[in-house]
Amino acid sequence: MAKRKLLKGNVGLCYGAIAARCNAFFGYPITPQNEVPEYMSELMPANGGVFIQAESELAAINMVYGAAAAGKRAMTSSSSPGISLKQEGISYIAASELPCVIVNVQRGGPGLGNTLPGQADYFQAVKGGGHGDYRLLTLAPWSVQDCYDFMPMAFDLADKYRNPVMILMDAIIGQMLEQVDLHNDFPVTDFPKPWATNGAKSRTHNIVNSLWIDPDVMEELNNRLKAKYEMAQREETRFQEFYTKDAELVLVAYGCPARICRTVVDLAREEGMRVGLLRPITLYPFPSQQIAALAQNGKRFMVVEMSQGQMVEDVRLAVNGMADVAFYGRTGGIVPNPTEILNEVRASFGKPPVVSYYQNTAPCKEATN
Amino acid sequence: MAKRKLLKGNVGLCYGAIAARCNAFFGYPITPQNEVPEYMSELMPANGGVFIQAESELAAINMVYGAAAAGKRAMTSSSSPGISLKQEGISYIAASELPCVIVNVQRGGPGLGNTLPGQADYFQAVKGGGHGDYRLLTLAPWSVQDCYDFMPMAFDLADKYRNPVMILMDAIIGQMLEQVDLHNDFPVTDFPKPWATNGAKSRTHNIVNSLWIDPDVMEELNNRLKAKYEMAQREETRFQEFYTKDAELVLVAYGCPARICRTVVDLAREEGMRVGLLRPITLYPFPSQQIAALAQNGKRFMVVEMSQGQMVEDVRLAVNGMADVAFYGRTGGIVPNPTEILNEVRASFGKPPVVSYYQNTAPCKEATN
Amino acid sequence: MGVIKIDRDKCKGCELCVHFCPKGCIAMEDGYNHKGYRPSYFAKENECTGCAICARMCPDVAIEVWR
Amino acid sequence: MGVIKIDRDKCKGCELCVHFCPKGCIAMEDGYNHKGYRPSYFAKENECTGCAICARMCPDVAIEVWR
Amino acid sequence: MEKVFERTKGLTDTEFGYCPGCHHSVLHRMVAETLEELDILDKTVGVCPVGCAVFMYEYMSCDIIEAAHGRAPAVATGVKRVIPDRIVFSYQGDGDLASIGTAEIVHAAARGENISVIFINNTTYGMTGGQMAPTTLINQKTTTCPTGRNPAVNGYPIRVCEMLATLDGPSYIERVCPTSPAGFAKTKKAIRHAFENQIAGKGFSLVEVLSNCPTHLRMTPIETYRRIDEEMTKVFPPGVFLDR
Amino acid sequence: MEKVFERTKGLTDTEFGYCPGCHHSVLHRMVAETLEELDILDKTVGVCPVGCAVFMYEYMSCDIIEAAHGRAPAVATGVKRVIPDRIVFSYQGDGDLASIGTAEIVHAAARGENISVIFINNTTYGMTGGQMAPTTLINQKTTTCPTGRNPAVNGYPIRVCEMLATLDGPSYIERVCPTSPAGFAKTKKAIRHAFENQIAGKGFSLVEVLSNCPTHLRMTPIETYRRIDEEMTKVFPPGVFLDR
Amino acid sequence: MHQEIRIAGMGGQGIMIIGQLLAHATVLEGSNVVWFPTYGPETRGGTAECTVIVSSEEIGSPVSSSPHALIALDQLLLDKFAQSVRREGLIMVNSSLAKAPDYRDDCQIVALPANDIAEELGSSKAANMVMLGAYVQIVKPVSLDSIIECMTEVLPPHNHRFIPLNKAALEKGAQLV
Amino acid sequence: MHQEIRIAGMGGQGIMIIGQLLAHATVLEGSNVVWFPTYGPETRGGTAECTVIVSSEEIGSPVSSSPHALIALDQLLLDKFAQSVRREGLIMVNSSLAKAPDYRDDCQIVALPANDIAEELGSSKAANMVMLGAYVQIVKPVSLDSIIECMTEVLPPHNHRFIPLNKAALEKGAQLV
Ligand SMILES: Cc1ncc(C[n+]2csc(CCOP(=O)(O)OP(=O)(O)O)c2C)c(N)n1
Ligand SMILES: Cc1ncc(C[n+]2csc(CCOP(=O)(O)OP(=O)(O)O)c2C)c(N)n1
Ligand code: SF4
Ligand code: SF4
Ligand code: SF4
Ligand code: SF4
Ligand code: SF4
Ligand code: SF4
Ligand SMILES: [Mg+2]
Ligand SMILES: [Mg+2]
Repeated sequence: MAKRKLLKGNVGLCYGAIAARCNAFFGYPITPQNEVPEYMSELMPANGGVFIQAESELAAINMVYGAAAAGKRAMTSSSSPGISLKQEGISYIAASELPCVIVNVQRGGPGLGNTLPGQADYFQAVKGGGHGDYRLLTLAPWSVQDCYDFMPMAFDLADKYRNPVMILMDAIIGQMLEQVDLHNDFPVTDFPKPWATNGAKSRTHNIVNSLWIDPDVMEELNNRLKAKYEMAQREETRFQEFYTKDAELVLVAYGCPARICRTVVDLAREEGMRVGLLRPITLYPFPSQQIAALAQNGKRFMVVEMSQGQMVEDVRLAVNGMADVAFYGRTGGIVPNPTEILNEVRASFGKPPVVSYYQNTAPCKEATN
Repeated sequence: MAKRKLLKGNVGLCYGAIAARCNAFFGYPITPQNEVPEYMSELMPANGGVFIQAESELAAINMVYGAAAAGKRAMTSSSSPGISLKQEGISYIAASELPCVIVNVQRGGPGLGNTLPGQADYFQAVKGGGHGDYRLLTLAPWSVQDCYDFMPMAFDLADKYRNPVMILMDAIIGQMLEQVDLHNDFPVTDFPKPWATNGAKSRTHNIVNSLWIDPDVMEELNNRLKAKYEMAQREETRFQEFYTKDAELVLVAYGCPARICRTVVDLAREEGMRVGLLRPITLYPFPSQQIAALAQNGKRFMVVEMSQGQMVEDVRLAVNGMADVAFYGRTGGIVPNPTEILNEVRASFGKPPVVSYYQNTAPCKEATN
Repeated sequence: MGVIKIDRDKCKGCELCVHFCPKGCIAMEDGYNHKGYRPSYFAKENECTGCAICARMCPDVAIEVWR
Repeated sequence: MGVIKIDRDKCKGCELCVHFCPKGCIAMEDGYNHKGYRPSYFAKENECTGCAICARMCPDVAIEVWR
Repeated sequence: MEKVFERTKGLTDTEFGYCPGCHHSVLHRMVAETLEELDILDKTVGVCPVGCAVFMYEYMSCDIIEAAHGRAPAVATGVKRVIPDRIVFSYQGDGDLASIGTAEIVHAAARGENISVIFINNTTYGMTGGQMAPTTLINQKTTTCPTGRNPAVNGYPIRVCEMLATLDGPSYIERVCPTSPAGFAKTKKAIRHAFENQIAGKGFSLVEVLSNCPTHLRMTPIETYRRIDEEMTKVFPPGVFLDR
Repeated sequence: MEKVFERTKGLTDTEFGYCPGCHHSVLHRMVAETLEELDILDKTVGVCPVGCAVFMYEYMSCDIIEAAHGRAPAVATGVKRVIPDRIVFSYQGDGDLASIGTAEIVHAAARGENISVIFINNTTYGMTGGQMAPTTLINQKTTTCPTGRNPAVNGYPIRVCEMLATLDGPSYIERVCPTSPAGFAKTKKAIRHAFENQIAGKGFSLVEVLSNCPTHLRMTPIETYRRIDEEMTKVFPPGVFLDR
Repeated sequence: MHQEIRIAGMGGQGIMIIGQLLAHATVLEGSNVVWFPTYGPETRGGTAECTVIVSSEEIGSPVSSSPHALIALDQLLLDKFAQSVRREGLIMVNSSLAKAPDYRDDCQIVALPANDIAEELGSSKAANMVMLGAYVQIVKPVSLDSIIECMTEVLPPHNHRFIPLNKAALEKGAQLV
Repeated sequence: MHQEIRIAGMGGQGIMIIGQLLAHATVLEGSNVVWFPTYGPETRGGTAECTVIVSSEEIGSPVSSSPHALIALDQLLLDKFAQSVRREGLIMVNSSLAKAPDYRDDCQIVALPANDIAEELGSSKAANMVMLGAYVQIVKPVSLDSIIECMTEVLPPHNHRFIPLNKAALEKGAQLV
């Protein structure tokens, strides 16, 4: 296998899962993530792992629950409606403090929607679409390389925090072909799992459970979860900045829109507008501190999402009134193009829109930091 | 049937549903809302309606979808884990612009949790636990009377907006016995449903659908939904205030904690602390404007929830940095008692806590507005 | 005696009518229709009995039959 | 010859042992145990065969048997 | 000359978007003809699945609801219970009905819901690109069992008719095989019977149609018909399982 | 004198919280004894349901996972596939297995998962207060069919063994009736067989146990045994449905 | 008048029923009331607990930080809640199953062997009524007659045969204090 | 070098394949590339469209507001996208099925009867290769040889039998411009 390959994001995830020594994949077909189960049906057995096409998304997430309880690295993958069906199971996994990885290649919604790119499941991912006070550590790749690289990171985070980790992407990141370096060069950490229910040999029996009749015990669990999330906030918040230092306006976007904004930053700067980009890599924990710091330095913000405005709430919470936060969103599977975002930026600088065609698409310049 | 009755909140809902001329109930047993299907299994047939115990929560919400598509008033009821299972169905109903009512009698979570009271499904209810940019109009009763009165209101809102309406309560409101006036005195509005799929007699065929391949059409749907929610924000925001006018500190709480805070306000005022209460009745649309207005008037806030802090984010978004927003929460089925909240209030006024037992529980004073 | 009419642009060239016509009256064209399929055509007009088997077997309701 | 021992506090008074003992050796007490149930007791010590049917039928594993 | 075959009013003018030779088109037409023949077009509500037939609402001229994947029987139940004088049917693929929607079909059948179910068993997930279905034959290659369905790993095909026939709820269950003019006629008759039963208030009826997917089987339509006759009927024998 | 009956090591010291005379206690003990007898206590992973047996993890001394309502077969599949040398069983009530979990049990059976399933059919939802179950008998009164189960409205009881026996996946399916010393012995033997099959790698085994719920049936335990013998076995005949 | 009462015991002791009787009687007499229960997911075993707030004014918090009175039918629950009763409150103990607390000398302690008393009247199942009767007699939030009047409504039909026993137990409890 | 190309046509015309060939060939020659598709949920029928961005530098937006070139195999898609091509861009039309636009005189318009040409070579299915060959010849983002080299990798095994035809069509397309 050549190290550098042209792969779809969905396929990058699969190679990443193999690199992460994932033991089991359980999934159910749904567009636009079908490459994941399709590739995994070959890759998993070839690498000594388990692949099952479950009878449904519910069964898949509960198989993940079982495999994770048994102490193995397990994952599932789906797209928006399928992820909605997993919400009960996800809440159980979080409450039972089990590690696992869940991929959502978001499509256009709500309802059956369409299979085009979307980002309207942000709230579901980061605020908890299931019941109860749990959170998913949430990673947002913006390239096929990320798809590959984030998989081992996701499994490590899951094991470290004993918490489900979500990879939240969109149909473009999942479907696009891009070069990826399959370097297989990941740190290997050993996560002992003395809690695993894999046969009570030479120890008392283990129980994996989320039922706690005694409210004091249940509250203790909630507090333990909260402490984990606070620790993650301190230790795992990841983001990337481009030209934010001297920026007047900071674009905030994740996934594909962040890539598009990356181009918009260059276009805007060519026109003399000081625009930067902050790209959250972890959506939960959210880079609130950094955003607050930028707000304190007098920047204003524009959040770009393929939704009616979800992440923008987290930006507003971080900014806490210290700066203006504008929003630009497209929905229903429509991907905003660089020109239309540029026009929003221009408007915010009091300039007229660029008309008709889009003139000068330049490749990305080097990042500032 | 006597007009004034001592009923559980869950039973109040049932009588409210009958008063609302609900045509069909579909549900699946789960504590602490079992009185709802149990009473409905008698009340619905007795009033010419349909009751089905579905094979699961998924089936129940999809039966609701069918009955609503057929142009009838349909509802379901469940508790936290069961509501998680309904997320796909709820997203479909919202996307297909169908009216229905969904009750969540929240319990302690996450996971299987326990059957004690909780409020940790707030995000799920108001931000969208399902995929896509939809919202549930969400009502929060705080008495058995509300349970009864809100049902017709919920069905009317659902029909007016062609959108699912959620009644978000907790196990205490559901399980407590209180007097209720079954006045049956509700305005009867006629909501024509020319879109209903009930046989294409003398018209072209109707389609109930949420699949829109063309992203432009899908975006149109999203914009239509957004416009509805903006209209609801203007027309349907409901809340109740107690002693906020001269308050220094405004407590914000819904459901049972709001009742508890109502007592705390009296206790605090007896001790000379100027404390008020804002009780959102609609959690979505949220009374952000009123909270912002109070913040502008220099009040500070304390949000009390049976969660790790969910509604507090909406309060912070409304306040937008203009005032301090503190939070007090209990989880896992623990209901905060008046004394512990009073102690939080005291602390915020720089006073020492009341120790050991709780001294003077006074009944509520008349509301200021 | 029967007559059939195949809607050339509805036809998707599945060949089921060709296969099932008991009289072998239908054949495939060499050209393509606007959908990009090679459609069938009524090849042996005299032998058709108007049995409508072709029409019933046609998934795309591309055939009408007279008798 | 058999001997049984009924754990008075584990017993829930379901009467299954009484019903199924082939020798009628078990009866119900009049009093209550700490759980609030009326427990059973070994009434006819001489007739017990030690067949352990009572123990096997007891849902609460409240009976031990010797033979 | 008299016109002896024309397009039924049960279909709209929209051309089918299905692949050449796909059975979905055939079955849509048969259902639509039945609705016209029984004169129930204006009192029928169809429930379409998520699967290749997801666009059924564009092709049929009765009222139609698009259900979530697998939930059509629950949706149909909701409709039928509140407007019991209307005719309600669901149309579902094998992924939809026999995989994700297993609970819904079993319980609609057990309840004896007075609905008609048309079940299209093409041994694969057509819409999503030819993945394994619960009805995929042993050794059949699909995109998620690329070396062929191996029972040791992937389990065995599910026989829906046989399974549902163990219940007391259903009134009529038949499996048909539309691979010849006679098979077409039999299929049409079975579909009609399923609707007539509903009109007569007899309760749950299901017709399983052994079907094809030329695209993902990578066969010509005629080859797929042969496969149905020679391979599928061995695992899924046609016949009347219940009629009471 | 020799001790001829004592508490199995398969059980913890925790006393059962079940109602007096409830079959759950009996069946816990039988499963626990089987694990001890087969010497697999330290390599077994149990999956408990949501239902009255939700606390099984407190009573059994093997490793246990608490599954979501109805999903135990999926959870068990996840466990068994990743640690195939361990013994995995699920223990499920009729609401859990035959209502919300219908799809999961059918597909675990169809896949021939090498697990053992103990299915407690007590014709009601014990834990939540005696609501109607899919196995509730016709005319049986429950809190959600207060005037008795009426087939025209509530449908008919589901026979799980008969339904699953139509599949090629399962290896062993038996329905037993523990209402007498002989019935107890037969039940124990069936449970043991289900585990032996798994050890032998034969695949899916299920034992349906006709059970009681004295509390919600408002009967004495002995009356519930009589009811099983006289009423339940008519609808759910005991017997071996598959053993291959 | 504003009285907050906590009633606690083991499942099966009829905790909920006496709370509900008190609640219904309160309504009958025209006052305000809130009753709410706490119990495990099991319908069987475990502990049972309910709170009743009776008031002549509108009731705010349905939750009591520190009730005016505790009625404890079992040792476990007595131990759990004795400390929570407010100063100068009332603690009622079923002395058949629990020992009166010696650490609350600021409270009025009433100990009644309710199981034994009820057993004498026919069945220890009516111990709850003995306690309720005594409580009503001491605090007088409602009349005994109102409680009795509510029995038919509150008890499920299949338990109506116990009404005479319950009535006797209630009255016996009232007599004894 | 930075080229954004949109390729569009009906399902079954091999739109995705020529985009992927271009992408793979770009990698082979050491440049950066992003390819992404848009299509309905149906695997059949409908329209197909993909975007390829080829660049010597790191690629930001994978989405093109206004591509440098459009390759349209069908009238419907040509009409949809002709306006979006940037000024002085390239519009390539399959004139067997579509009419060259007369409203973009600012662009270079290349019309080839690709279906007919391919048909002559053996099958109209190779019309896509005719268009790709012509595009590569005009813009030279990669060499024809690189495209040919990638065929085995890009085409699914069951279509490898068409490689000779594809190669011929590719070369024919290149010759004709
Ligand atoms: C909840 C959910 N899961 C998965 C999908 C993706 N999906 C769409 S159709 C389909 C299967 C279609 O197969 P089948 O029911 O056999 O119908 P066919 O296309 O073969 O006619 C799947 C899995 C979805 N839309 N929603
Ligand atoms: C998703 C979900 N739905 C519903 C419930 C509530 N619930 C708990 S147990 C149960 C049914 C129990 O019945 P059964 O499976 O027959 O077990 P039994 O108690 O009779 O042994 C239900 C509906 C739940 N916990 N989770
Ligand atoms: S009508 Fe009959 S004979 Fe005529 S073409 Fe059709 S199938 Fe052949
Ligand atoms: S059966 Fe219909 S679609 Fe197929 S070739 Fe004949 S006319 Fe064309
Ligand atoms: S051992 Fe046998 S004889 Fe002895 S008491 Fe038990 S059942 Fe009766
Ligand atoms: S069988 Fe057991 S629990 Fe039942 S009465 Fe006998 S000893 Fe007690
Ligand atoms: S993919 Fe298969 S099932 Fe779907 S339309 Fe094409 S041939 Fe028919
Ligand atoms: S409620 Fe019924 S099933 Fe549950 S423990 Fe009691 S008797 Fe057993
Ligand atoms: Mg299929
Ligand atoms: Mg049960």
